[in-house]
Amino acid sequence: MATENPASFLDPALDRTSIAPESAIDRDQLVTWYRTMCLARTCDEKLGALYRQGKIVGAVYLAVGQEAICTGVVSLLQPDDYFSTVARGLAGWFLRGVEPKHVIARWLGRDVPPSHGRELGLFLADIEHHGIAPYHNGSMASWIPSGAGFALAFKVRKQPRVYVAFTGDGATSPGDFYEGLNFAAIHKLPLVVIVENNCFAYSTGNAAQMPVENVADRAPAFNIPAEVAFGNDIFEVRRVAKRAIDHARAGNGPYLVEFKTFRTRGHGEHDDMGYVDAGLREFWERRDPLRLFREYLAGAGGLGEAGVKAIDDECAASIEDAVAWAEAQPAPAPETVTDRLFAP
Amino acid sequence: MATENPASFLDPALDRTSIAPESAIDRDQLVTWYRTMCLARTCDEKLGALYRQGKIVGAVYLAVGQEAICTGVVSLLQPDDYFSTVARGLAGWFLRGVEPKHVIARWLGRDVPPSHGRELGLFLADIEHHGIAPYHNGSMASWIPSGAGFALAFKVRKQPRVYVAFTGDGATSPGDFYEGLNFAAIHKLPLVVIVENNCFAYSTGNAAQMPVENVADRAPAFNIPAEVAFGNDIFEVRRVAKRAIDHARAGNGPYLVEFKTFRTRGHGEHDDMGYVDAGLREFWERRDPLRLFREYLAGAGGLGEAGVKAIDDECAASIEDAVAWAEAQPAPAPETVTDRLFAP
Amino acid sequence: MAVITYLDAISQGLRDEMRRDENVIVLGEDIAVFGGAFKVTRGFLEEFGADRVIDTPISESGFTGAACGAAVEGLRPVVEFQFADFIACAFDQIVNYAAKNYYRWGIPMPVVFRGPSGGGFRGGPYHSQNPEAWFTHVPGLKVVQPATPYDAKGLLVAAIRDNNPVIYLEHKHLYRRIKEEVPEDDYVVPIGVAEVKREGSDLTIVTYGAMVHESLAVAERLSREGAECEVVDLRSLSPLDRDAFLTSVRKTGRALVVHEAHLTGGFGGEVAAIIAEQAFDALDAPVTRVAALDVPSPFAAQLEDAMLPTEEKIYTAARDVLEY
Amino acid sequence: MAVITYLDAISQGLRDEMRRDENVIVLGEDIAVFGGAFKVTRGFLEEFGADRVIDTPISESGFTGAACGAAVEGLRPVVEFQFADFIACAFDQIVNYAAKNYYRWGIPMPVVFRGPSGGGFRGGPYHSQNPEAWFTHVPGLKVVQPATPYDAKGLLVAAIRDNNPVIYLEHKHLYRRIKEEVPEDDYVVPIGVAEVKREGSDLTIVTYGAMVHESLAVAERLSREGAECEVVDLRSLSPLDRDAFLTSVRKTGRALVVHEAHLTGGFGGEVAAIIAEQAFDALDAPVTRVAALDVPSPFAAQLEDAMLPTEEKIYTAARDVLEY
Ligand SMILES: Cc1ncc(C[n+]2csc(CCOP(=O)(O)OP(=O)(O)O)c2C)c(N)n1
Ligand SMILES: Cc1ncc(C[n+]2csc(CCOP(=O)(O)OP(=O)(O)O)c2C)c(N)n1
Ligand SMILES: [Mg+2]
Ligand SMILES: [Mg+2]
Repeated sequence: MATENPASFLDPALDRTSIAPESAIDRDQLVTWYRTMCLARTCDEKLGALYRQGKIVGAVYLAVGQEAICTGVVSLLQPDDYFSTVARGLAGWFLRGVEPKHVIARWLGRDVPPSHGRELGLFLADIEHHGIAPYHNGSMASWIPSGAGFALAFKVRKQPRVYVAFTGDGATSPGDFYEGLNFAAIHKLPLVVIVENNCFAYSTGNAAQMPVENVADRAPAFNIPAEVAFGNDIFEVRRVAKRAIDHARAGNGPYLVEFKTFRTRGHGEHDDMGYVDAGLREFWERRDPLRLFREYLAGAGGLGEAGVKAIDDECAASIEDAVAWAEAQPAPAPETVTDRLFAP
Repeated sequence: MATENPASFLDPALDRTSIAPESAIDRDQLVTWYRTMCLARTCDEKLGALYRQGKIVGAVYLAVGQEAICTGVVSLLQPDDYFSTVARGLAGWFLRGVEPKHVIARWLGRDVPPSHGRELGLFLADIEHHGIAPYHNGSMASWIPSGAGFALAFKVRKQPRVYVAFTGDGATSPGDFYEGLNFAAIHKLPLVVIVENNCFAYSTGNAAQMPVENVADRAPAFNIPAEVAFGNDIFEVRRVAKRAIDHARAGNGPYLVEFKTFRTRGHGEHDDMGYVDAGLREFWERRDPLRLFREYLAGAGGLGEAGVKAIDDECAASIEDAVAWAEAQPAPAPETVTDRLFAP
Repeated sequence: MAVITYLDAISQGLRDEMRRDENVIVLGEDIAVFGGAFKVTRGFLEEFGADRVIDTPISESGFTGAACGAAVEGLRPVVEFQFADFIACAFDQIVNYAAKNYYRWGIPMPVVFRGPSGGGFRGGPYHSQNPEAWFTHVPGLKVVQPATPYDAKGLLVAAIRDNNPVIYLEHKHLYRRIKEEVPEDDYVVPIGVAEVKREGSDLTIVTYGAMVHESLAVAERLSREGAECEVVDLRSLSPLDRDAFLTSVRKTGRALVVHEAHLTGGFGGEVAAIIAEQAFDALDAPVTRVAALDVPSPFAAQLEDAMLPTEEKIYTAARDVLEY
Repeated sequence: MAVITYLDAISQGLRDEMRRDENVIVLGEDIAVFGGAFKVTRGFLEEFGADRVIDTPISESGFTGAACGAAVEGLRPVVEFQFADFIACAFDQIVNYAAKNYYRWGIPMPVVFRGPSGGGFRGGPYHSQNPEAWFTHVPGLKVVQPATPYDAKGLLVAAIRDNNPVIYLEHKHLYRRIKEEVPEDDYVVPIGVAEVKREGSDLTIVTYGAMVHESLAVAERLSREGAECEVVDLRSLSPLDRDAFLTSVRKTGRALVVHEAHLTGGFGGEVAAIIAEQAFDALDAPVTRVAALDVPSPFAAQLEDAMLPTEEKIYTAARDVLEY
C-alpha cells in the first residue's frame, strides 16, 4: 500500500494538529466556513442514518473528512466562476447557497428541481442558481474535458472567469484526465483542477493506481504548475488554492492542486473499509478537518467553546428541519418520466 | 508552429551530417541494415507510383525519411520479442523477414496471407512468422494498452521478452497512450515505446498537439526513463534504443525513446504538405537517413561507391520483381468475405 | 441556384451558420490549417480565426467533452471526427454526457458531431463504418443522415440550431459523386421529417444515406419492368418519422428496408419491427431487409463489394418482395 | 447439488476455470483486495495471487486493451467492468480491436468482458444501463446474457473457453434474488443456443436476461387465465439461435419480444424483424415488443418503475397479442 506511511507525503510543516490563518480574517467569514463544514458533516451523517433506515435506497456516499477542501476552494471563487464536484462536494454546494433540504429531498428521490427525481442526491448541477456546472458524473474524469470546454467558452468570450474541477485521486487515471488537461494546457484555459487525494479510489490504494507518488508529479506532462498540500486545514487549502485560481484567472492556463486528505467513511456506506490500515485511519482521524477548525475557532479564533457549540447545535437543528421538509415533498409522478428528454 | 526552429530540439552533437558507429560492426550487419533501409525506400517509392497509376486505391502512406528508426530498433530485438508499427514501419518488417512482394500484393488487395485482402497494405500483423503483433491500428495509441498486455503476458510467464510499440507523435495525445503507459509503469512491464516524432500528426504540428516541447517530457507522469534523440542516424538510434530495450528486458519497466525525424512525403500521397515550412523541409532533407548512411558506407564504412550502388541496384530490381509477383496474385474470391469471422 | 456537391453543401451550411452566429465554433483534427481531411472546412481558419476553428490533438474523447462543456455555456460547437469510425473513442462522452444532460438537469447542450461515414471506396475496416445504430439506441441524441446536397445543407443548419446533441452522419462516398441545385440562402430541413424521394404504389423502400441513391436506381429499373416503388428517405433516424413510412406501407402493402450498415442489430431492424407491428394488416409480403453482411469492412474491392448492399442485391430483394 | 445464487454461480464458474487453467486471469477495478464491487471475486486474490488477480487503475480503455493483447499471447483474461455502464469508456478497444482482430489476421483473442448491467434497484442514469445492442451490431463479438444461476455459470465457462471476445452481461438485479440448484462440477452452456424455459402453444415470448423471470411470471398468470405461453430465453444474442424462436412462433402464431433495454434500436427490433420476415405466414397477430421507455434510467422508484418493462406491462401486451 502506497499509503502505509502517510506522513511521508506531507510536508513536515503541514503535519500538524493546529491551524490558523496567515492574516486576520473577518469573524463572519470564519463562522460561515465553519458552519458550512459543520452543516455538511451533519448532513452527511444524517444521510448515512437515512440509508441505514432504508429511506435512501441503493447506496449513499459521504464526504466525511474532506470538508475543508471544497469549503476553502469555493470560498475563493467569484459568483460567476463555475465548479463541479464528484462525490464529496457537499460543503462546496452549501457555501454556494444550496440548501440541505434540497439535497436530502433529492437523495430521497423527491420531485424537486433541478432533476425532479431523475438523479441521485450525490450529483448536482445548477448553473442558474449556484454556478454548479453540469458534468458527466458517470465516468470518472469525464469532467476534465468538459471543464476545459467551459473554460474555453470563458476564454473565447474574453471573460475573466475560472472553472474549478474537483476530482478524486482515482479519477486521475482515465484517459479523459490526460486529454482534457492536455487540451486546457495547449490553449491556456482557466481550468483549475483540485485533486482530493483521499488515499483510495474505492478500495484501490494510490500505489496500484499510479507509478508516481503524487498526482501532482504528473503536471510536467502538461507543462502546468502543480502543488501538493495538506487538505484538512482550511487555511492551507485557501492559501494554495488562491495561487491556482489567480494563475488561471490571469490567463496563464491550468493549474493543479493536490490536497492530501482522507475519507473517514467507506467509499459508500455499504463499504466497511476493510482495506484500510488502522494506522492510516488513526493518522487521519487525528487530523479531522472539522476538529482542527473547531479547535482553532474555539481557541485562538476567539469564538469560544460556547460559540462553536451554538453553531453545531444550529446545524443539527437545521438538518432535522431539512429532513422533515424533504420527507414531506412529493414523489415524482410516473407520467413525468418521458418529459424533458429534448430541449425545445 | 513548434517546429519552425527544428535545430532547437536536437542536441548540437547530433545535428550533424556524417555518422558512424561507436565500435566496429560486422560488415554483413551494415550491409543488411543498409539494404533494409534501401529496400524500404525503394518499395515506398514504388507504392507511391502504383498509387498514382491508380493501381493502389484509396490512399497510400509512405515512411520516406524515417527508415533509420525501425531498422535500428528492430536490429536490436531478439527473435521472440514482439513489435508493432503504425504507418511508417516498412523497414522494420523487412528486417524481420517480411517480403516486399507480400507487402505490395497486400496493398493491391490480393489474396495473400495473413489478411487475404481484408486489410490495407499499411498494416501488418504476423506473430507466427515475424513476431509482428496484431494491434488495433484504427485508433491512434490503442496499441499502447495492447502492447502493455503482451508485455504483461511475458511478465506473468516470467519470459525475458520485450514488446516494442512504435508510435507517431500524434498518437501520444489520446487517452490510451496515458492509460496504457500507466498500466505498464505500475506493473513494470517490458514495454518499450518508440516515438517517431516527425513534427506532424497529419497536418498538425507539435505545438498544437502538446503543451510540452518533447513527448519525452511527459515521462515523469509515468515515472519512467525517457530520452530524446536524433532519429535519422541509425547508429544513434541503436545506441539509445539499446538502453531502452536492456532496461525493459531486465525487468525495470517501460522506457520511452523519442526520435526526432521527418517524413519527406505527405501524411499520405494525397497530401501536398502545404502546411510545412520550406526551411524545415530543407533542414531534414539534408539529414535524410538513407543518404547519411549511404555516405558513411561508401566512405568510412568501407563499401565504396560501387559496393553501395550494387545494393541500390539490387533493391531496385527486387522491387520490380516484387511488383510483378504481386500483380500476378489473384484477387480474393467474393464468397470468402464471410469466412473466418470467429475463431474455432 | 448553383449545382454543388454534397461536400460543398456541407461546407456551405457550416460556413453560413458560422457567419450568422458567432457562437458557432468548429473543432477537430486537421480542420484548421489543413481545412479538414476532406476539406469541408477549407478556408475557415482564414475567415473565422483560430478561436473559432480549432485544430485539436488526436483526442476524440477530450475534444468531444470540451465541445459539450462549451455548448452548455452557449457556444454551438460542431465537432468533426476525421472518420466516423473514431467516434468510438468519444463514445462515453456522447452517450453518457451529451445524451443524458438535458434529461438530468434541464440544461440544453447544443452540439453537433459530424461523422464522415460509410464505405465503398476501399477504406478498409477502420475507415468505412456506419455507426448510426449505436446512437439510435441512446435516448437524448438526435441522429440524422442526409443523402442529398440539399438535405445535407438543410439538416446541418437544423442540427446547429437545435438545442440538443445531434449526430450528423455524412457519407464520404457521396461527397464528390452527388451534386444538385442547392439554394444559396438560409433554409433548414427539419430534423425528424422523412421525405418521399420517389412515389410509387407497389413497394415501399425505406432507406437513408447512401442507399437512397441505390434504391432510386432500383426503383427506376423496376419501373421499366412495370413495378412502381415508393422510396422513403428517412433523413432523420432519431427522432424517427414513423408516419412517413407507415403511410407508404399501408398504401403499397410491401416493404423493403435498406441500409449500408451491418444487417444484424442495424437500424433497419427497428424500422422493420415498427412496420411489422403497426402495419401488420396492410402487409402482403414479409418485411425484408437489405444491408451489409455482418463482417468488418474488408479492403479489397471484390470483398467490399460482396459485403456491401449493392443495387443488384436491392433489386433482387425487391423482386422477391414484389413477387411474394 | 447446492442451491446457490446467480452471483455465486458466476463466482463459482470463474473460480473453477481459474483453477483448471492457469492462463485465466482476472482484471478490473477493486476486484483483488476488495473482491469486487459485487464480491464476485472475493477470495480470488488470496487463492490465485496478484499476478492473476489484478486491481487496475480506473482506465477501462487501458485495461481492456491490455487484456486483448494478453489474450493474443495466450492468456485468457476476464475483464470486470465495475458497472456495465463504464464499458462505454472501453468501446473503441472492444469494437475496433477485439471484434475485428481475428477477421483481419486470423489470430484468436480469447477474452471475456463481464458487465454487471441492468436496473431495477434505483441506480440512476449511470448504474442501470443495458448495453447489449451496441455490441450485437458489431461483427466479431459474441454477446451472452444469462437469466439463471445455471446458465450464468455455464455460459461464463463457455465464454472463457471460447477463442473469441465475448461480452458477458450479468444482471445486477438478479445477483442475490435468483437462486437454483447448480451442479458443482464442470459444465458449459453452449454459446449460441437458446432455451425454451417454458412450453406453451398460444404465444411465444422471446426474451433474455432479467425479463425471463418477469415473462415466466406473466406466463403463469396467463396460464391461470387459460392461455399457454412459450418462453424462449435467448441466452446468447450473438450468435443468435434463430431457429429456436422461429420454431416456436411457427407453432404458436403469435410473438411478443421482451427486453429490459430501451425499446428503440434495442435488440428486440432485430428479433421482431427476423420473426416478421421469416415467420410471416405463421403470424396471426403483429409481433409486439415490450421494453424500457426511451429515456435515461431515472433514480426515483416511481420513475424507474414507469420506465422499465414490468410484469404488468408484459401482461397487458401479451393479452393484446393473444386477443388480436
Ligand atoms: C470510468 C469509471 N469507472 C468506474 C467507475 C466506478 N467508480 C465510481 S467512484 C470510483 C472510485 C473513485 O475514486 P476517487 O476518484 O479517488 O474518488 P473518491 O471516491 O475517493 O472520492 C469508481 C471506481 C466510474 N464512476 N467511472
Ligand atoms: C483516434 C484516431 N483519430 C484519428 C485518426 C486519423 N489519423 C490517422 S493517422 C493520423 C495522424 C497520426 O500522426 P502521428 O501519430 O504523428 O503519425 P505519423 O502519421 O506522423 O507517422 C490521424 C489523425 C486515427 N487513426 N485515430
Ligand atoms: Mg479517492
Ligand atoms: Mg507524426
